[in-house]
Amino acid sequence: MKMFRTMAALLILLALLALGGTAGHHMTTTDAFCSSCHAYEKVSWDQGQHPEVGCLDCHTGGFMRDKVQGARKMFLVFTGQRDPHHDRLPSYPEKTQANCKGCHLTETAAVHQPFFLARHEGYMAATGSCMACHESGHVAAVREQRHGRR
Amino acid sequence: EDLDPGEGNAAFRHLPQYQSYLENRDDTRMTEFGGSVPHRKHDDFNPLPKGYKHAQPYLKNLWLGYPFMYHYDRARGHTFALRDVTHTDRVNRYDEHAGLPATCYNCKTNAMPQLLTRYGDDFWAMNFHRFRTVLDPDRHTIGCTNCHDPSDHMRLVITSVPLTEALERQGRDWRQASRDEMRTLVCAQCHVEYYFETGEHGVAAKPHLPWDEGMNPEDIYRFKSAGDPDRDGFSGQFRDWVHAVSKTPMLKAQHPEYEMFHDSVHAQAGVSCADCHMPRVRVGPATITSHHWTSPLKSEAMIRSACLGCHDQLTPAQLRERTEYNQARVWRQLNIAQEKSVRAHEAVRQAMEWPGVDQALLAQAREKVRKGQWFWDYVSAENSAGAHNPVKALDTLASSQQYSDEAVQLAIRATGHAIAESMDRPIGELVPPIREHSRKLQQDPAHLESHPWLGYLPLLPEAELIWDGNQRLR
Amino acid sequence: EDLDPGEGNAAFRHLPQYQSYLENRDDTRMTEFGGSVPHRKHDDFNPLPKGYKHAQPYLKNLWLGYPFMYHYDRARGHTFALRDVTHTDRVNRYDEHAGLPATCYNCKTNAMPQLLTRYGDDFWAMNFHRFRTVLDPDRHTIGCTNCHDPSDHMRLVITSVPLTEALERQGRDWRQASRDEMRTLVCAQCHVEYYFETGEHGVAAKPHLPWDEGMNPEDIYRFKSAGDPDRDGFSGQFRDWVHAVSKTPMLKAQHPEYEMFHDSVHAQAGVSCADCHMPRVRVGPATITSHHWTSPLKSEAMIRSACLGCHDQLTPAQLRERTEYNQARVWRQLNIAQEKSVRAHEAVRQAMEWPGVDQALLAQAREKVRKGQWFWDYVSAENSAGAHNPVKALDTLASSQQYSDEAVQLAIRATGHAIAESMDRPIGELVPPIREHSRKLQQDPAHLESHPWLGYLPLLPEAELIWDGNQRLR
Ligand code: HEC
Ligand code: HEC
Ligand code: HEC
Ligand code: HEC
Ligand code: HEC
Ligand code: HEC
Ligand code: HEC
Ligand code: HEC
Ligand code: HEC
Ligand code: HEC
Ligand code: HEC
Ligand code: HEC
Ligand code: HEC
Ligand code: HEC
Ligand SMILES: [Ca+2]
Ligand SMILES: [Ca+2]
Repeated sequence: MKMFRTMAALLILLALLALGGTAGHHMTTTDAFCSSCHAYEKVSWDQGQHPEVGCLDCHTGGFMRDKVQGARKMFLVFTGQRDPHHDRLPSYPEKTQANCKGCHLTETAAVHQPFFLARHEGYMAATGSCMACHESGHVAAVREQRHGRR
Repeated sequence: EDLDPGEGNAAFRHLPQYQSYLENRDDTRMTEFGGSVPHRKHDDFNPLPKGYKHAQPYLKNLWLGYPFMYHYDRARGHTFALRDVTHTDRVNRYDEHAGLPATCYNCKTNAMPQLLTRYGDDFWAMNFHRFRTVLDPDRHTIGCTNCHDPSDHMRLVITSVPLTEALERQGRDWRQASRDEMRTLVCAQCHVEYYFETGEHGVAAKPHLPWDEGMNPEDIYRFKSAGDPDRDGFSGQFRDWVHAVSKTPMLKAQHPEYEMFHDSVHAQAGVSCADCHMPRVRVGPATITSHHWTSPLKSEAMIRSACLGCHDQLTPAQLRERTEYNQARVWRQLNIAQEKSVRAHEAVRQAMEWPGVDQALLAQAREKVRKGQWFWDYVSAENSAGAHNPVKALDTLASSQQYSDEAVQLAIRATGHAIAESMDRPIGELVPPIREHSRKLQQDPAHLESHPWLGYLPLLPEAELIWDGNQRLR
Repeated sequence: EDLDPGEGNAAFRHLPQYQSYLENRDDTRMTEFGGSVPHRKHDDFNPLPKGYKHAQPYLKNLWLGYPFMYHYDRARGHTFALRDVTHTDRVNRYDEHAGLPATCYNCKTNAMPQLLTRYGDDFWAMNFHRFRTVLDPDRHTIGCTNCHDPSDHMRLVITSVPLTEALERQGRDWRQASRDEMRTLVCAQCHVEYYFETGEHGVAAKPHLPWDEGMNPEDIYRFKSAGDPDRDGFSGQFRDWVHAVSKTPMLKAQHPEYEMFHDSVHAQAGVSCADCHMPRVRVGPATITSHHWTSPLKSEAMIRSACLGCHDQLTPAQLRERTEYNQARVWRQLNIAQEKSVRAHEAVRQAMEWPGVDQALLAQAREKVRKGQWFWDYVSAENSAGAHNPVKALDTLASSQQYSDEAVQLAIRATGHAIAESMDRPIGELVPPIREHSRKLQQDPAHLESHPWLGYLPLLPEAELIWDGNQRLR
């Protein structure tokens, strides 16, 4: 019964997406939409440092990629190949990181926080990844509960 | 020396991990059975910082004839490693020749790659003193490059030659290891049992990890009973030294944390050293891996960050209580095993002095002395007081007690039971603990007369300290 | 007897819990160290169902002079309890007087309330045989009303008088206990150590739980060394029997599951007996509490339902492996402790026969024999082979070994070391295991000559079996 309801919901979403209407577009870019699959990420985001920043602000690879990926993911879930609540999901930190930089390592920051930028140049030279030191998007301890405790 | 070991840790001083690394400089806090105050591990008669309530009073007796009898302190933070190795009395600072080889630096400095590049396999057996002035106690103590490759975004790497080779012999390559495995393997570079290869069969004084038959006490004991010259770098029975009193060919265990841990319930569950000893901690807006390696029981906050991620069914107080419950039992059996081991040496001593002693039985007795003390040392030298694997620790100590008792029985039998009566006294009366001993004291004939067992040591020629840390005094 | 024990378990046959209760009738499956096949616990020389690879060969030696020497089997399901107590050779079925009192029914039947209402405190010391025909092996074996109040929606209740009183002495009242506590206390009605009060100071043959100084082996030992006549129902040193060979006043431990468990990591985390032994299981559309009390390790499915609710970081295979890892070590030390205890009796025996033995030292030796065997039995009689608290089990066994060794030493000293040599032999040679013994065999003079220790037993008058279960044979 529960299964059936999810499937129905997904079919409707798929239809909306296929139509490509603005309503569908709008609906599929809300945090609530993402959270319908990514509950652990929602909670770990709630407790993170970006309550004001939405999922897609970090997780976007551009409109086309987002839509293609989105459709693919729905297909995977719909056909039971993936369970976003339990499976280990792929992660593309480099892509996300580009968005971090987009917001933080900006011209404005260069002007207002030169030390911040200088230090971070050093940090990045050493580690190459924001996520080495920041769990900014998600609190790792919460997010990892999806995969079992470790 | 024409060697530049480079900027070392200072190169990383701007990273937040370096700030947390500096917390290793706090050597003032103890826990019930662990902690960081470098007191003398046999000293149960002085208060901190010299002694501690949980000490093992017979250590100097058990190691008689081996440098460990001079000096053995509780470990403290990684930032002290180079300081401590250059101050220890185990290394002979009264002579131009150190007695112990340069190989000791293997687990104390981040400059091993440079040293080995420069000297190759000759390095291991070189004079320890030669490098005192080369290595800076802050910049070249254990640090970032022991575990990280700075040219590859600080990826975890293994820089230890002995570990790399031990893994290779098992057909394993750390480059293929998972991130989780690496979070333990970086520690297994140092927190492992080792011995030195002999020049005859291997590379003189090169550290070697004795894992080819397994990591448990009985496995390593078997391994050290019959060395394969090609594979193991020694032949036949390995001996670290011969005990001054009982003339037994002895083995010394050193910090087998990894070996104790490897078949624990935590290891089975995939928990890594770093999970407990390097929890994620907040530093302002950043959340980093703590680089303060110490007891996770030092404070409620530490238990919280180190344990509660997994142990949400227990409170910090319960976790501390349970760990101490295990440690208290291990500690009790550890000290009983220690006393039985002393008794075993004494029985052999008495038997040796018995005219007409049965040499074959005496040899069997020595074999059991060696075995009993090895099993004891596997737990004693391990630094968690059993916390890493209490069930194995207790089983190992029971075996130790049994082997030492058998040694006594064999020694008595070797005298046709003549010494049964003289052995039948409390250990404190039979052999009191040796409370003070050092290289300096061994230059004093009066000191060697102060305890019957000390009489078995040779008098050392009078001499003054030549080296103190990286200072040449004369 | 003019007593109607009622319909008993049959009254509940329509409940789904009753169906799961019937699974207790399966007595065919073993696990590595546990299980339900009622083999002889000393028998390591026959295959199942008579013996088992993990047996303790010296049990009959250690209990010489006490009914346990005749017969001691592995426990099986609750549905067999009444059958087994009426068939055991511990109760004398060759005589009109049973030797053991009616009190034994306390933990075998659901009819205790009726029996006590009818006979009051006289019941405990009555002749066991009187109730053989009163109680039906199916309807009145351990069942629903032992733990439930059917007049109050099957609420959990304590019906055991000894437990109620033991709790009262601690100022506790089970009526105030939480649901979680009750899920353990219902088991503590039976899976506990007990002794019988003496008629002199208490109520003759009434079971009493020795918890007033704590539940650990050293606490109960202290308790039984100095009874307070008013509180404890005995005075001075308690003795279950005097060992036939060493004449030592002995103690018998019985199934101290609750005591072993009470300070385990699971107890600390608030886990109850029922969590592991009565998991929730699906029965068609319903999910009920399983009433099949048995080893949770019998199948992967059982481990899944019993353990995985909490242990989601481990697989069923890992949980089994880890439990067996602990049990294997406990079992090894258990059997070593057993042998040392036998040796201690033998040393006292030899010393006793030595002319001019020092009686004061001999008494000290007996004290250690008693203590060593008590510590051994605390682990031996506990039915989880250490699984309930491996760390305490191992520490207790190490103590047992030490006390028994001290007993030997004292006995040797009591002879001025004269028996040092004759004691210096392997245990198998010194004292072989007694493999066969029973009330019937004890009627045979040839049997009593078949083992040196059996010679210390009196010959029993020839007699035929009078009772078999609830059948009178003659
Ligand atoms: C229909 C369920 C569903 C919805 C709704 C959904 N996802 Fe996913 N998501 C998945 C699945 C399934 C995967 C794993 C895909 C794979 O295995 O290739 C995934 C993977 C991801 C990943 C990791 C892989 C990558 O592409 O970086 C991110 C990030 C992600 N989703 C973000 C989002 C965001 C942002 C939204 C809302 C715009 C969203 N998801 C909506 C099911 C969903
Ligand atoms: C859409 C813009 C945006 C993106 C993308 C973004 N951030 Fe932020 N970040 C912000 C804003 C705005 C804040 C201020 C906090 C707030 O109100 O949410 C912030 C705050 C932070 C802080 C400071 C938190 C504190 O406690 O002071 C850190 C660190 C940070 N971001 C790191 C990152 C990292 C790492 C990424 C990429 C994984 C990232 N940000 C991606 C906008 C962004
Ligand atoms: C090696 C560790 C490290 C790395 C890698 C790192 N940071 Fe930071 N970050 C810090 C630390 C420490 C601070 C706080 C002190 C400071 O500014 O140095 C910080 C502060 C910040 C802040 C907050 C600044 C403020 O004004 O409060 C932002 C935003 C931020 N980092 C974003 C990033 C982004 C984006 C990246 C990747 C490009 C990144 N960080 C990589 C360690 C790091
Ligand atoms: C401030 C940036 C930021 C925001 C906002 C954010 N994420 Fe993420 N997310 C990340 C980063 C960075 C990672 C990759 C972490 C890594 O691999 O170390 C990630 C990883 C993921 C993944 C991959 C999961 C995995 O196991 O690696 C999913 C799915 C995801 N996020 C979904 C979401 C959803 C849904 C939201 C909104 C509810 C959200 N994210 C909000 C930065 C963000
Ligand atoms: C499950 C958690 C856990 C894991 C995993 C773990 N340890 Fe420990 N470690 C402890 C505890 C608890 C102590 C005892 C601390 C005390 O007594 O104060 C300890 C003690 C130590 C000590 C002695 C510290 C002191 O205070 O003197 C060292 C060294 C150590 N561990 C190294 C290691 C190494 C190396 C590994 C991996 C091979 C490891 N540990 C794995 C929890 C852990
Ligand atoms: C395989 C690695 C390794 C080698 C080789 C090694 N050590 Fe250590 N050493 C350690 C570890 C790990 C500790 C900390 C744990 C402990 O104290 O048991 C330590 C602690 C010490 C300490 C401080 C505590 C104490 O024992 O007083 C000194 C001093 C020391 N070592 C000297 C030496 C000397 C001298 C040698 C050469 C004979 C040597 N080490 C060889 C790994 C090693
Ligand atoms: C004994 C081994 C060891 C030493 C020495 C060491 N690290 Fe680490 N480091 C680790 C481990 C383990 C991690 C966690 C890696 C992971 O989880 O993938 C780590 C993580 C890091 C990270 C990644 C970000 C983070 O916090 O997780 C940085 C950056 C880092 N270390 C810098 C340093 C610096 C700087 C030093 C010297 C001051 C240093 N490390 C010394 C073992 C070590
Ligand atoms: C290069 C060798 C080396 C490596 C790698 C190493 N250690 Fe150590 N460790 C030592 C030495 C040496 C000491 C003792 C230093 C002293 O007392 O002078 C020590 C001491 C310790 C202590 C005791 C600190 C205290 O406060 O008492 C702990 C805990 C510890 N190490 C844990 C770890 C863990 C966990 C890792 C891996 C993440 C690790 N070590 C990696 C050599 C090493
Ligand atoms: C990454 C996970 C993890 C971390 C971190 C961890 N543990 Fe555990 N621990 C386990 C697992 C898994 C078990 C086995 C029982 C279970 O499945 O819960 C266990 C068992 C135990 C036990 C019972 C077994 C025994 O050896 O007596 C104790 C005590 C314990 N842990 C203490 C600690 C302490 C103290 C720390 C922190 C210093 C710690 N643990 C950190 C996962 C962890
Ligand atoms: C954490 C789980 C757990 C708890 C709680 C627990 N037990 Fe057990 N019990 C076990 C395991 C595991 C065994 C070993 C079974 C085996 O060896 O096959 C066992 C064995 C037994 C046995 C012997 C069964 C046999 O196969 O012979 C009895 C009787 C028993 N337990 C009773 C109790 C009682 C009474 C309590 C509460 C005081 C209790 N148990 C609490 C897990 C538990
Ligand atoms: C306080 C409760 C209690 C009392 C009183 C008690 N038993 Fe038991 N009995 C048990 C428990 C629990 C078991 C199952 C665990 C075991 O076998 O150790 C058991 C098992 C048995 C068994 C089956 C296994 C075996 O030992 O062969 C027999 C027979 C038995 N008891 C006889 C007796 C006799 C006879 C008496 C009186 C002397 C008696 N019991 C008194 C609780 C008790
Ligand atoms: C040895 C003790 C014991 C015996 C005997 C016993 N039960 Fe239970 N029973 C329990 C425990 C414990 C629970 C769980 C109660 C709770 O969690 O509150 C329980 C629960 C129940 C429940 C509540 C529903 C459920 O499944 O949780 C019923 C109904 C029940 N038992 C019926 C019976 C019947 C019928 C018998 C006889 C065939 C019986 N019980 C024998 C201990 C026992
Ligand atoms: C009224 C007394 C009594 C109560 C209450 C009782 N038991 Fe028992 N239990 C016994 C007796 C007696 C036996 C042995 C029966 C036999 O072998 O004849 C036994 C046997 C067992 C066995 C071994 C079964 C096997 O398959 O080998 C387990 C496990 C067990 N009980 C667990 C429990 C648990 C858990 C509870 C509480 C929920 C409990 N018992 C309550 C008396 C009791
Ligand atoms: C209601 C919860 C619960 C249940 C059910 C449970 N456990 Fe545990 N177990 C724990 C807790 C809590 C610990 C302590 C470590 C921790 O916090 O995870 C633990 C620790 C352990 C340990 C490590 C300590 C030791 O004694 O060696 C083992 C092994 C273990 N459990 C086995 C089992 C088995 C087997 C079962 C099922 C028969 C079981 N457990 C059922 C909660 C539970
Ligand atoms: Ca060694
Ligand atoms: Ca008893």
